[in-house]
Amino acid sequence: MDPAGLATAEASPRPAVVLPAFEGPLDLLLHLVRSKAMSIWDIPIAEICDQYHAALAAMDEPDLEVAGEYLVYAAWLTAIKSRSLLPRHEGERDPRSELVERLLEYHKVKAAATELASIEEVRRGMTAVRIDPALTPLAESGEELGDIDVARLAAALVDVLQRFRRDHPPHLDLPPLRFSVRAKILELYELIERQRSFPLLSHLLTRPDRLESVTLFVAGLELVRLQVSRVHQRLPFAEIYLTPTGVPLREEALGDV
Amino acid sequence: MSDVTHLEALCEAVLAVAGEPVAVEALVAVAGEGVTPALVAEALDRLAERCRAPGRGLVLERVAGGWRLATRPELEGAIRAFAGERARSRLSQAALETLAIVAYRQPVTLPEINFLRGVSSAAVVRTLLERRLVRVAGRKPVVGTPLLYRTTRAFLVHFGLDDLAGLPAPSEVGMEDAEEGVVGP
Amino acid sequence: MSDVTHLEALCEAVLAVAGEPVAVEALVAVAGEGVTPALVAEALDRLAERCRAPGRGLVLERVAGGWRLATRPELEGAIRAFAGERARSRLSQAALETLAIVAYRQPVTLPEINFLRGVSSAAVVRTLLERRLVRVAGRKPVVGTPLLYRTTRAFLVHFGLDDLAGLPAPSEVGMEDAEEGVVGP
Repeated sequence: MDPAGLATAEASPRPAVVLPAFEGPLDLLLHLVRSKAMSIWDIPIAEICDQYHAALAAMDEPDLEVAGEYLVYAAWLTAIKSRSLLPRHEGERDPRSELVERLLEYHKVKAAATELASIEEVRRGMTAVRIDPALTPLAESGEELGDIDVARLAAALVDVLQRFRRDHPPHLDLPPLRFSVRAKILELYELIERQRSFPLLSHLLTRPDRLESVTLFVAGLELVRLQVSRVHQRLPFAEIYLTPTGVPLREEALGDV
Repeated sequence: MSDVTHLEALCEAVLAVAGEPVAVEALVAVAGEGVTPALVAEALDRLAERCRAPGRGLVLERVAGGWRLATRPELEGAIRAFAGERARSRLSQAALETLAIVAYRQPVTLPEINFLRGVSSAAVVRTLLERRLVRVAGRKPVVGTPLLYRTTRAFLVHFGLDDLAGLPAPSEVGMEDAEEGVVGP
Repeated sequence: MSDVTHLEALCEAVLAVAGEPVAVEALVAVAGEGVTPALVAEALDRLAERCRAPGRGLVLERVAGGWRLATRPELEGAIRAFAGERARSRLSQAALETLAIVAYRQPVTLPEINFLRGVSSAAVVRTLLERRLVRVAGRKPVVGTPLLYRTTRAFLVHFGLDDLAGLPAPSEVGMEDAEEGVVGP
C-alpha cells in the first residue's frame, strides 16, 4: 500500500496507532534518553534492549529487516558498554563518544524535519496559478532539461520497453489438437447408454490430460445440444450427471464437429 | 474583511486554478454557508472591474458554462514568445524516450529507435543532435548503412556521470527492470 | 500606459500561464527590446504589492530562483472543495527526515542516509524520487559507487525556498537545545 510510509494517517483508513511510532532503533534510543532523562554517557543497556524487544513485539507483522536493524543497534550498544568498562590507553577516544555524536546528529535531522513539516503545513494550502492564454492554448512542452536526472531517463526507457512489449505480444503457440470432439462424443454416448446416469464431472477430473477433459466437456455440451442427453446438477459445483433422453445419436447429425 | 471582499478573493483563486470555465453555482457551492448566487455575482462584478484597471494582465470573461480568467488578448505576443522560449529549453516526452534509448542502447540507429518506440523519431533525433545530447558515431554496416548515434560528453556532464557505466539499471532507481524479453529488430 | 504599467500586466499574464516559477531573465527576454532587468524587478514589485490588496486571491512569491503566482494559503478549503480533493497528504516523518538529510548534506548517498537515520531508507528515497523532491546527481567515487542524491527545483517550490541558502540554519532548528537537553554530564 505505502511501503515508504510517505502518506500520513490522514490518507490511510487505519486507526491511529496508540504507541508512539518510532522510525527505528536510533529514534527509540533518542526518545528514551530524552523522556527518561537518562545520561547519554551512561545508557542502561539492559533496559534499552528490553525496550527494543517491546518495540518489535508491538509490530503488527514481524519484519526481518526491521528486527535486524534493532539487533544491530543492540549489539553495537553492548559492544560500547563492554569497551567502556575496559581501561583505556592514553589518547584513546571514549567508546561512548560515537554514540553521543550519532544521537546528536539524528537529533538535528529530526529538528530539521520538524522545521520542514511546519513550512509544509502552510504551503500545502497553496496551488500554482495556471490559467489559459486568451487565444492560443499553451502546448504541453515537456520538462526543463535541468529537472531531468538519470532516474527519469531510466524510467523513460522502462516506459518504452513496456509499451514495446504490449504492442508486440509473444506469438501464441497453438499445438495440434490431440483429441477430437467427434471421437469424444461417440465415447461419451456409449458411456451414457451403458450407465444411464453418467457422472461427467468425476470423469473429467480423473482425466490425466487437461486438453482431454476440455474436449470431453465440449462433447457433453454437444450431446445436450443434439437432445441425445439431459444434464442435471443439484447444486453449484456438485456432480454433473448426463442421462440419455432416448433420442439415438445419428452420426450424420455430428456434421463438422 | 467584508463578505464580498472575501468572496472576491475566493472567486479569483478558484478561477485561477480551475483550468475551465466555472459556473456561478459551483462558486456558490464552495463558498460555504449563507452565500447566495447574488453575492457571488457581486463578487464577480468586482473582480471583473478590478481586472480592467491599468497594469492588470488578466481579464474575467463570461463564456459558455460560466466565468473564466484569461490573459489579456493584447498580451498574446508576449505569451507566445514565452511559450516558444520555454519549448526550446525543454525536453518533450518523445525526446526523453529517445534519449533514454540512445543512452542505454548505444550505438543505435534511427530504424532501431523507430522500431522500439513504434513511431518515427527522426525529428526528435534531430532535436537531440541540436541540443548536443547525442552525436553521430559512424554507420552501421547493414543494408542502407544507417547512421549510428551515441550520447555526447555534454550528456555525461549534464547527468553528472563520469562514464556510461555510471548509468543506473532501472532497478537501482526503483523501476522494475523491463529488459528481459525485449529483442532488437 | 507607462512602460512599467504595461510590464506589470505582461508579468502577471506570463506568470499566470506558466504554472511554475519564472526567472527574471525569462521575463526580460519576452518583454521585448529596451526592457532591463531593473524595470522588470520594479514591475514585479508593483505586482506583488497589488496582490496584497484586500480582495485578492493570489500571492506573488519568490521561489526556486524565480517568481510564481499561487493561491493564498487561507483559501485552501475552497480550492480543495472545488477540485473535489480531500486534504493533501503531508509528507511522513520518514520522508521529512530523509528529505532533511538530503537537503542539508547534499550530495548524499543512500548508505549515508541509512547510517544517519539508523534504518534502511531505500523505499523512502524511491518515493521521494517519484515525487520529484530529490534527484540523482551522479555517483560517489567510493567502493560500490553509490548514487548521489540532491534536492530538486520542485523541493524548493514545495518548501517556498528561493535557493538552498534559504534553508533554516541548523542553529535555528535547535542544535543548542540538543546539546543541552540530550547530552548528560
